[in-house]
Amino acid sequence: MATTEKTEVKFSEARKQEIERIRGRYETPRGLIMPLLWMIQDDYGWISYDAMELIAGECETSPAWVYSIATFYTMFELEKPIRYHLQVCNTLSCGLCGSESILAHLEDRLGIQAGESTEDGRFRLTAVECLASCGTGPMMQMNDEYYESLTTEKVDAMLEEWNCD
Amino acid sequence: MAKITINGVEQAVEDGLYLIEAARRCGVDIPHYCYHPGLPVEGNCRMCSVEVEGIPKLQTACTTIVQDGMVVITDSEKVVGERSDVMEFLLRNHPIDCPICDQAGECGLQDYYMEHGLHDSRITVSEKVKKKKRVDLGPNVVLDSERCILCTRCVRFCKDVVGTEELVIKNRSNHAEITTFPGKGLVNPYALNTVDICPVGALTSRKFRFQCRVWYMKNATSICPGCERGCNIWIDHHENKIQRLRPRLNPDVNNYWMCDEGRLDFHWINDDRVLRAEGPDGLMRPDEADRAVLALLSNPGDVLIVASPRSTNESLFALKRFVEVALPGAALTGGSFRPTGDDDGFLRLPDKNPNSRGMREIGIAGDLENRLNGSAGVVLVFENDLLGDRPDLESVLAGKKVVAFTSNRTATARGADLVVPVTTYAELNGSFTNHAGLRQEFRSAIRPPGDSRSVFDVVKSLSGLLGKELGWESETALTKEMTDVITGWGVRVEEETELHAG
Amino acid sequence: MPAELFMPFVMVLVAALLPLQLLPAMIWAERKVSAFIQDRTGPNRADILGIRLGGVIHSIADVVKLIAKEDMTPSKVNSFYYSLGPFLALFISLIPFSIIPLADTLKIGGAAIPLRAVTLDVGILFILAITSFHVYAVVFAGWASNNSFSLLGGLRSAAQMVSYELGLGLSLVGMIMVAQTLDLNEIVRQQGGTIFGILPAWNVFLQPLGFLIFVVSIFAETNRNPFDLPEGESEIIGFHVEYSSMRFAFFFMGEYIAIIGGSAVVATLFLGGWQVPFFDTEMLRENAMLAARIAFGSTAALCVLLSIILMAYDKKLQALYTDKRRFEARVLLGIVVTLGAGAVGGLLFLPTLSSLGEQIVTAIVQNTFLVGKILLFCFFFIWVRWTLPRFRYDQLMNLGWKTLIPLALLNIFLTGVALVLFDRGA
Amino acid sequence: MMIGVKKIGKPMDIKERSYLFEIARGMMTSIRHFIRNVLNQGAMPTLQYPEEKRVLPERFRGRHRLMQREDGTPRCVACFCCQTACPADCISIEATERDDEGEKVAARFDINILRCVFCGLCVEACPCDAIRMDTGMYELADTNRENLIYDLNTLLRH
Repeated sequence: MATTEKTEVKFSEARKQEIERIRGRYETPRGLIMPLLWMIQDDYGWISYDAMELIAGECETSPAWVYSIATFYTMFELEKPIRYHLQVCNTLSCGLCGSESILAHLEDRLGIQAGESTEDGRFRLTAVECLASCGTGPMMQMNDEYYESLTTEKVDAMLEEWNCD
Repeated sequence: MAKITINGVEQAVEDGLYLIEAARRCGVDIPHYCYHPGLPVEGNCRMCSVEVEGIPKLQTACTTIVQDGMVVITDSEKVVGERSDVMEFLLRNHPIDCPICDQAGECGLQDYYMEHGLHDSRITVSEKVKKKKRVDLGPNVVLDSERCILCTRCVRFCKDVVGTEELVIKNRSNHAEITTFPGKGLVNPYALNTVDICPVGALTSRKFRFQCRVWYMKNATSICPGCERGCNIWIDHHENKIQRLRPRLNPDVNNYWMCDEGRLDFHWINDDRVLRAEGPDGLMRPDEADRAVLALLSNPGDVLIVASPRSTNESLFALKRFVEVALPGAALTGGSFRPTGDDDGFLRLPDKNPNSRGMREIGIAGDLENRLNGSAGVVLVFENDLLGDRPDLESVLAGKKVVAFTSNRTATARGADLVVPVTTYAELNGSFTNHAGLRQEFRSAIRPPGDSRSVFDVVKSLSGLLGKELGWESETALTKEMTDVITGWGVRVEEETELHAG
Repeated sequence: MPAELFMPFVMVLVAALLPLQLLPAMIWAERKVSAFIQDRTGPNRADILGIRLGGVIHSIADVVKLIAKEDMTPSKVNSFYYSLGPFLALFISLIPFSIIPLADTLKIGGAAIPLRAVTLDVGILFILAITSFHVYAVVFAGWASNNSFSLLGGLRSAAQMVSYELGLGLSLVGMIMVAQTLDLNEIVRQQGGTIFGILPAWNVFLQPLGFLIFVVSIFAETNRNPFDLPEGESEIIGFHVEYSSMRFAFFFMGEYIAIIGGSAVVATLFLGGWQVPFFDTEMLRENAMLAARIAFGSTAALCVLLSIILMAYDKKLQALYTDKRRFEARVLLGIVVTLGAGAVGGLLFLPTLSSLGEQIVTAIVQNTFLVGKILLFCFFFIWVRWTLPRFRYDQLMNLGWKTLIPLALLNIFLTGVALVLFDRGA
Repeated sequence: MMIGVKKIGKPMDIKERSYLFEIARGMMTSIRHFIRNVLNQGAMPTLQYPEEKRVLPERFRGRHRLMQREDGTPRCVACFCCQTACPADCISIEATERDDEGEKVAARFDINILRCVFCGLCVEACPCDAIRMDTGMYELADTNRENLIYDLNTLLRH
């Protein structure tokens, strides 16, 4: 999933102060993993392996644990950001409403499998767990926006729109 | 003590026990995957769900601590149904590739499916989530992700027993997998224990996988000779070849674990053995070898006998008696030049000989180096690879007649004038005394290859030729006298515990 | 006449060769008849250049095998007696043929030339005496093998032979009382003519009980089923268990020659010997030309029949096999056609016979009938073997001592009564 | 004789006890067979074996063969089930790793046909339908013992 491209990752001075400030909130240093992951994602847009090792050092744990947590939550970007990142929910409510066919339709239109990017580097498609919009399934998230009550027609319209700009 | 009622039978158990352990001690087996008595509890497999009176939902026995007056039912319809359903979940993505799986025969899924599952699958194999069949986790461990049921025993072992935290679960739900951090491996020196505790065939030993089906193997209780810890082990063997070593529960010594180094150190027993006695004139029969040795013993004052802390207590005791009775005047010394290791604070200890303490307590002096530099013209080396451990001794031994009693073609054996094959610990009933002074007995696993004899048999034959009696008819008599003579060496009763039950 | 000088030598040769020639045929017949009785085809694989002759080649293969096999001698045996056993077994079996009359006496000029090797007045006694020797072969072989099992086998056989010799001898007494002679040719000659004009005057009809006892006894004497306890080929170990190669073959041959000999004795004593039924010697001599024509004619007819069968066989083979069987069928066809042509030629160009020629033709016809009777009785031997199971030893002894001997005595008594009543004894 | 004779069955009447009639009956039976077979040799059940061969029943168990997948690799996954099931201990397998997928495959698969009892338990035991005994081959004689230990390639070729 993650690219091998090297980016130097470090916490800025402001971030370091913030870390010290919140450190006391947690029982163990390990508790800091989640806030630190968010910080990295906010600062760099994604979380590289180097970043994970940096966080592991800060939290006195092994990088593997950071990796485990980072892969668990689909909200953490483990690859470089891309123009259109389509995240289709396939947890229970959406699944019952037909998310499978939405995902299949998208795979068909974009010519890629879930978890892959298009060759032009504009679209990435991922199947993700619940995004907490169960009342309006099937739904997906494009970057930070929700698109709800999807049908294949709606999806086609959206793709037309995004392809145009 | 807490009084609990399991399946209508009231029993008293210790306070603070987990229910699953309490039930086990009461003779009730509760099926489980993620629970392991040597690991912290997690309660994720749900296989151990039981009914506890007063609580509407089923409780996992591995996370529930016993309380006085608890009433537990482990075989009600509800519990049995739950187990069956849990089995179906666990097998949701399992590839059912038992024919190619090394775990087949000692697999938790197979056993519990027959006991508690027996449902028809609602999932076809093609519908199952495909994962990687072969992931090299480290130098010794191979992972089959498909077979994994995510019980996290291996994760907890690395985190809580070894503390290296190499293994984690990545992703979630259907796509969750055991993994290491990208680019890093499972490299801790105890990694192969994860293979033992894996209840399914997901983790396999690179050295053992595909070598032998488990139902062919017979096993024997033994003691690891890798260091002075004296870990209790099982020797699993088939067709007189050792196939693998596994740790055997002993809470006082090694608990459920052993190190990889000790576990993989058995190929020398299978391969490159000395099968026939060998002298300057070629191969000899055992009786010819004994006469050849005897010819060198004409002047006892000129003889140095080198014992080894790798020999069993019985061998050392017999050797000592042999020198006292049949060869008075000869010098007996012991010791080893084996390179020492580190004490890593868990199991591995610096002294890589299993019986250094036993040798000391039997009363064999450890002044090996001085004695070797002495004037003795004939050196009888018992199970000791002097030259292999210290190549610079070659000049010291150069002018001497060296007789090597050895199991393998060691450097010492190659440099010796006379080589006599003897057994290894795996072919012998005997005992080692570990660093803490605990004398631990073990049983022979395989038949001695070729003309190999135990040291006891060798010295008995030699003393017979010398016209002297050692005073024991059998090894049993030897053991009895030895344990009578040496304080604190009373016979220890072995408690045989099968690892899988843990 | 020089004939008187050289004929005995010729007859000795004939008497020795007759059984030896019949032997392979007997062995082949044994195999083939047993096969057909048991719904099998029997031996048919061994061949020379593709010629199988329905298994006859197996007999040749057997000879080669027996000669080529290693001749094992157990250690610590008395090699003289060990070798004597098989020799006696074969030799003694051959002797009776020397006194069997092969045809009626020839009269050349004034001299009578008997057609048998040895002319002996006490023929029957001689046969009984010689067959008694057989027990020595068995005992020597059993004892000299230095094997407890073969010794026991030998003793068992000795007891059996001794027991049945009594029945054998006694059963002939009635016949001798009727014939009033011990000379075999005389006995045969007496069996010419008819009883009441219907039956040939053979002793089997005059002495049915004696015949029965004699046949049973001869089975036991020759160690044939159902009295083959001495060998007990697969079940009880017999006296020749230690023998191999040609030594074993001697026992084997001896046994079969004993069977042929037994058949010859039965044929001579009870089935009219060389007598052609309803045609006595004089009548045959007068009609020698006719007899010769009938012989040639029947041979030709037989050849025609065989040719037809062979051609049909060849046609069938064409559809089934690609091997050498068709070649064999054609070779046989050629031989049969040649023979048939010869027979036809003989029929057409038969010269007028002299007195000597008439006698020779008569002798040939009589001899053919004798051999035919012997062969039929040999077939009877085989037939019995593949029908009846073996006796248990106690049954064997009971039958010999408690049944056959009293019956033989009864037969003597009845014969005596009959002789007195019909006033022939006086 | 020390051994007594136990008489079983119904007592025989005089005709049976005299033996002769019973013997005659037996003789008639055997001569009937003889005559029938002489006159009609073709009707005998004997087959002239190397030239004529019996038609094998569909489920006849002949020599083993190993099945192939569509890509030509052996179906066998070296699970040792056949070796375990074999009562004659005639199968010996060595397993190794497949190059591509991490599955198991037989590195060596020997059947010692000299030991085989043709019971078919190996076929029953195989979970992959990799071993079958449907070749109908039963002429397995050889002059050399080594030739009668069939290896993986021989078994795959049929």
